[in-house]
Amino acid sequence: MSSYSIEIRVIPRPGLLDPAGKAIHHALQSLGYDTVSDVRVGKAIYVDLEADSPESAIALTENMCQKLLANPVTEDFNVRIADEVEAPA
Amino acid sequence: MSSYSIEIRVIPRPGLLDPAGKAIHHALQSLGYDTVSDVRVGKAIYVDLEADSPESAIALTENMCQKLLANPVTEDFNVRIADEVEAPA
Amino acid sequence: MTQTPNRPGALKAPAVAPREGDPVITAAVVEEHGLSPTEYERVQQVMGRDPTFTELGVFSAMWSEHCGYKNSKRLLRLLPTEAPWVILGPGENAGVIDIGDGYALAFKIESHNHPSAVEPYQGAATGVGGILRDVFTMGARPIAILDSLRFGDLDSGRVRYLFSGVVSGVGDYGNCMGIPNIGGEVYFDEGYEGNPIVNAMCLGLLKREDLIKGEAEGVGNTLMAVGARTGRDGIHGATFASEELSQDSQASRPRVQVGDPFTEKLLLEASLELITSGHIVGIQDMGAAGITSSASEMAGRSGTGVELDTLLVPVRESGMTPYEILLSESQERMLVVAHVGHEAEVKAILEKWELEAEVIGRVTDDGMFRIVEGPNVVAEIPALPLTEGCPTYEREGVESEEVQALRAMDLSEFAHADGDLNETFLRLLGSANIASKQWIYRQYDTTVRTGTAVRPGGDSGVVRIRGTKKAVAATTDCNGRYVYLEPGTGARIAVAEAARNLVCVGALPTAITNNLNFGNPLKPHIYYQLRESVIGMAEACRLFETPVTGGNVSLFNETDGVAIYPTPVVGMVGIIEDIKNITHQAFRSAGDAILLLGDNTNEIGGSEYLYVLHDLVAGAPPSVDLMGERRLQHAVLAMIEAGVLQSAHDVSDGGLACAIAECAIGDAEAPLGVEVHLVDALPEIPLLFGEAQGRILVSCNPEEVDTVFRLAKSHGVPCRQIGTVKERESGFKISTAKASISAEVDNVTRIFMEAIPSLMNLVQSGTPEEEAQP
Amino acid sequence: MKIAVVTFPGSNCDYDLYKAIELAGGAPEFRWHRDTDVGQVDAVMLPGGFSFGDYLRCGAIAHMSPIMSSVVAFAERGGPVVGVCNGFQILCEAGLLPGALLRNDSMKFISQDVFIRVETTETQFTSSYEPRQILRVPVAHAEGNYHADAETISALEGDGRVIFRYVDRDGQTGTGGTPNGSTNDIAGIVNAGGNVLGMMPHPERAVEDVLGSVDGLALFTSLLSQTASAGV
Ligand SMILES: Nc1ncnc2c1ncn2[C@@H]1O[C@H](COP(=O)(O)OP(=O)(O)O)[C@@H](O)[C@H]1O
Ligand SMILES: [Mg+2]
Repeated sequence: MSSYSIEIRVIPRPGLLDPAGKAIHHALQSLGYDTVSDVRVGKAIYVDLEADSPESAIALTENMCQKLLANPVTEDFNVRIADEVEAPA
Repeated sequence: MSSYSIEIRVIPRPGLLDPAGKAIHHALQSLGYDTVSDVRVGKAIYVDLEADSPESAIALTENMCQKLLANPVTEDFNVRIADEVEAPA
Repeated sequence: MTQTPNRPGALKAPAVAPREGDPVITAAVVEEHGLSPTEYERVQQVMGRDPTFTELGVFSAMWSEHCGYKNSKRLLRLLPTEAPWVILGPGENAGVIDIGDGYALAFKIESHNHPSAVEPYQGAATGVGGILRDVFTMGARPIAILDSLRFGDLDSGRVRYLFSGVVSGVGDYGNCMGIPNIGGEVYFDEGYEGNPIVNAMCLGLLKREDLIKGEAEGVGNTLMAVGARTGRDGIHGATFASEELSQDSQASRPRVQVGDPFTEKLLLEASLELITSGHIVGIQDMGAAGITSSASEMAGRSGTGVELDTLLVPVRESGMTPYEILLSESQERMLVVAHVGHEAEVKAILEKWELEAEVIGRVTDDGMFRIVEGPNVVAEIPALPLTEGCPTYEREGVESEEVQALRAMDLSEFAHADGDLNETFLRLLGSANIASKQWIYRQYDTTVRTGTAVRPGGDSGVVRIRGTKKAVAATTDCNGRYVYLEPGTGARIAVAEAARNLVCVGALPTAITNNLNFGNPLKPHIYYQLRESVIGMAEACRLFETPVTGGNVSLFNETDGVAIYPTPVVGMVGIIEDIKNITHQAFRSAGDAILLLGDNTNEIGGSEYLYVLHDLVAGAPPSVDLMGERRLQHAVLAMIEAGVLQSAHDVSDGGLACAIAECAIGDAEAPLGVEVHLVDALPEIPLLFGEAQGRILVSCNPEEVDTVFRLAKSHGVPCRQIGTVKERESGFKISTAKASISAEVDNVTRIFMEAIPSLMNLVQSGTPEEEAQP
Repeated sequence: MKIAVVTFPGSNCDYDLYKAIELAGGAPEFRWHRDTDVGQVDAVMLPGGFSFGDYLRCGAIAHMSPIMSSVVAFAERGGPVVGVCNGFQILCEAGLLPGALLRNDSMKFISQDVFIRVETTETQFTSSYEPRQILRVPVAHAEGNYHADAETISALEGDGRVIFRYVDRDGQTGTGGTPNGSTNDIAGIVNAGGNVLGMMPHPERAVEDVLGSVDGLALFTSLLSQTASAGV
């Protein structure tokens, strides 16, 4: 077993209304960032865990997403090994 | 000018208590994921914008983070060009 | 304007060329749209030709159960709807009653059962959003929310997932809008395992002169789309809301609607400003069936016609067809009819609130619901037959034999305690249906707007009316088990309990809204439940002089053929003339006398006791004497006005013992002891835990006991002192001839307060995966 | 004594504040977040609610609103500024107060009465209270969990800038009286100048008997008696 830091991105399903994205987009525009054409807001979740291979670490995490971390009705998710920079200490 | 899809990860500062991360960690354990040692929850924000180079797109987005998207007291941020997979349609 | 060009059938639709790209209409397509062959023939009659695909979509939405009330309209005619104080009865966005001092109260209840079963958080949130819009489109500012919920038993992870998702959805939306939640109810019973019930009720306050209707008056006036943009959300939600859930409804479900309470808050402020600005003649929520229902109903109501251009509707997604735009159920949108020439002023008001308003059409005089896409007409339907012409049915109703057998069951063997009575009592008190609901309403802002005088936790919620001495009270009630066992009686009890809950806070019952949650009415035993419930509700409302000013019907609440308990939720409002009369349920001080108004009986049918202790839903529900209830209501109000009561509490689920405990515990901050002795010659179980109707538990200062007796007598209400309020230390004691309960007050309090929290902490509250497999 | 009440899109306690100020004898005036000047007033109040939906971070978008530069200037001139609930969050985002308000430790929205102890009456916001008076006041928030780094906390404590602390009904800390996990049971703080107050509980919701408590009223009367004499 060795330890892995996994990064999960949970993103609102395309086409679903994203109120947070909408509000932030609006705010950015009123701050003068007028080249912004769209904003979507999701979650970035970092999970540190023990597993015996990167593959099994990823598989286990995808399983967590289906079970708990993502809402299958409204969200898509994406799992990968986090590199040093991203993994918060 | 060409258009870029930028991914921003906003992450709670190391050492800062992270109620969401704690709650999810607890939930994962009660679901039997006992190899999980830590969970941190942040935001993944996707911004589509026009800029005349990747560098300026990144620079502009970092500027948004300092101004609005991240709270320096509690959060770190990390900006990069989103690859196809991640950019939500 | 004249109705004549608009009589059903008087108009025929001119030819409309099919839009290229649209599917051809086959029997299968018609069926997918939820229309029966005969209904489709009716469409062809109305049109005088075959409909286009777009027109078919419009009909399917308007003639769905949800919009067309196919299976309930005829029954609803039985309900009393009139009284001198009723300003607007059923048919409008919300009912409106006169409450004096120049004020009126708009209120309505709405269901979001199916969306909540699919996505509990968004389903519940958008349910609250919808009922709020119904109220503020009347020109009323929402002042209170109530929520009436039903779930399966909490030992299922999926149920916990649904329950916690629904509660945060209800909470987050109302909290963000800044509308206090003042009450509601929740029941947990296997009978709701497959189909949770989520009904939300809203009360709004308006100055009489600000009342506005959802009408498209004034030929030439301008139709404007206001608020959020239109996306592909929940297309065919209205039809969907009228279908049974089944395994594959996961696949076939429309895209979930996501709520945006922030946008709705802006829309609320903008709408109220619009309504008082004089620039508009009508406004209506784009709720179920979106633009289609709002536009055609506004035209239908005022006997005019409308023409609108789908290319002018602000959209969130590209490439949307007229069909999609017409049927989208994107939230936080309004249809406004502006005085022609005032469009700029309307836009200005919306812009101030950082919202959009776009001209999308106009009011016409030809009685047609006409949709154009730029230069091309894509739909042209006579408006009145579209809104009023939906075929309605009287179904066959037969009571199921299974239920008859359950009701006839002999329960005498359960009349005596088996095992330790203290344990039995504490188990009952700790059942999720009896225990404190604080876990829920702690997540709801109950004090915003600084008007809440009685918060959730009492018999009814109370909101004072600023600038007057008045307050309004509201409650929701329905015990689905009673209705299941005997629909007529169950419905009468729902109305009677609501009225008791109101008088207990000092309010005079004034009017009701109702939400009829039932299974598939095409099944005779379900239609029987529906019919008998409406008849029972009508009888009680007539007798109590609480007319029905509106409501909502949610049918087909079934999963794979299994129906929910029939659940006709009653949302009743009452008026308190002087806030000094506001009364609370908790005992106030040691030494006060505890009196019982009404009689104990030997009934335990349909009780929580049978469900919790014997896992049984059987027997006849308690009998209810409506005349007696009426006398009881007047007696309690007289006592409150005489200022002699320290507390009042309705005796309902869990019976007398649990009601006494609720009064002793109060909000659990400073619980008190009690010593009660019951002399009735009844077996201890019905006496302590039976749910006999027509009972209210009051407490008063010993000097006032005589007055309470006198007022009870003069109103012909049985009354006796059953005990005394004691110090916390002296314990919780109830004795009967045969047996007695004796417990530590702190123990009773802990069990009552911690039951639901500990159930919810059992395992983390369910998971999406469990949710994904109904 | 004019007091400006700033309404942001999504504010929903602005009217409640307005009414409480009136009741206490002050002269409230609404300001819209797009106004660029708070105007000639003796104090400024930022109300509770969900400015911009609280969709990014509570108060994050609001602190960039046009009116805020004028509010900051007013505070720097020593003018009294009060932020309640969302207003507190906005003041932290704007840097007028240290620290941040994180998600409640329960992860749930919490609506209930709490007891808070007046830690000092030596401020223009608490002068009409009794020392260590226990107040019953409602809270209603999902992000009220006060957090700041260790130095900031000890500075706040050292300078006596913790004005309100969550306690139980007997005035004790550490007995579960804190609803949200706040560091040191902090419910309200002032800035170094003592003229900017942020608090999570809602004093404006406890100003009339019919609402269940009148313990919030003295905060308004304190402020009014100050602004009467002082005035900026
Ligand atoms: N879903 C809910 N939302 C808000 N308040 C609720 C809810 N469910 C129950 N309550 C409150 O909890 C208290 C007890 O509920 P219930 O036992 O149904 O009352 P009763 O039996 O007197 O009608 C009531 O004050 C009710 O308003
Ligand atoms: Mg009850």
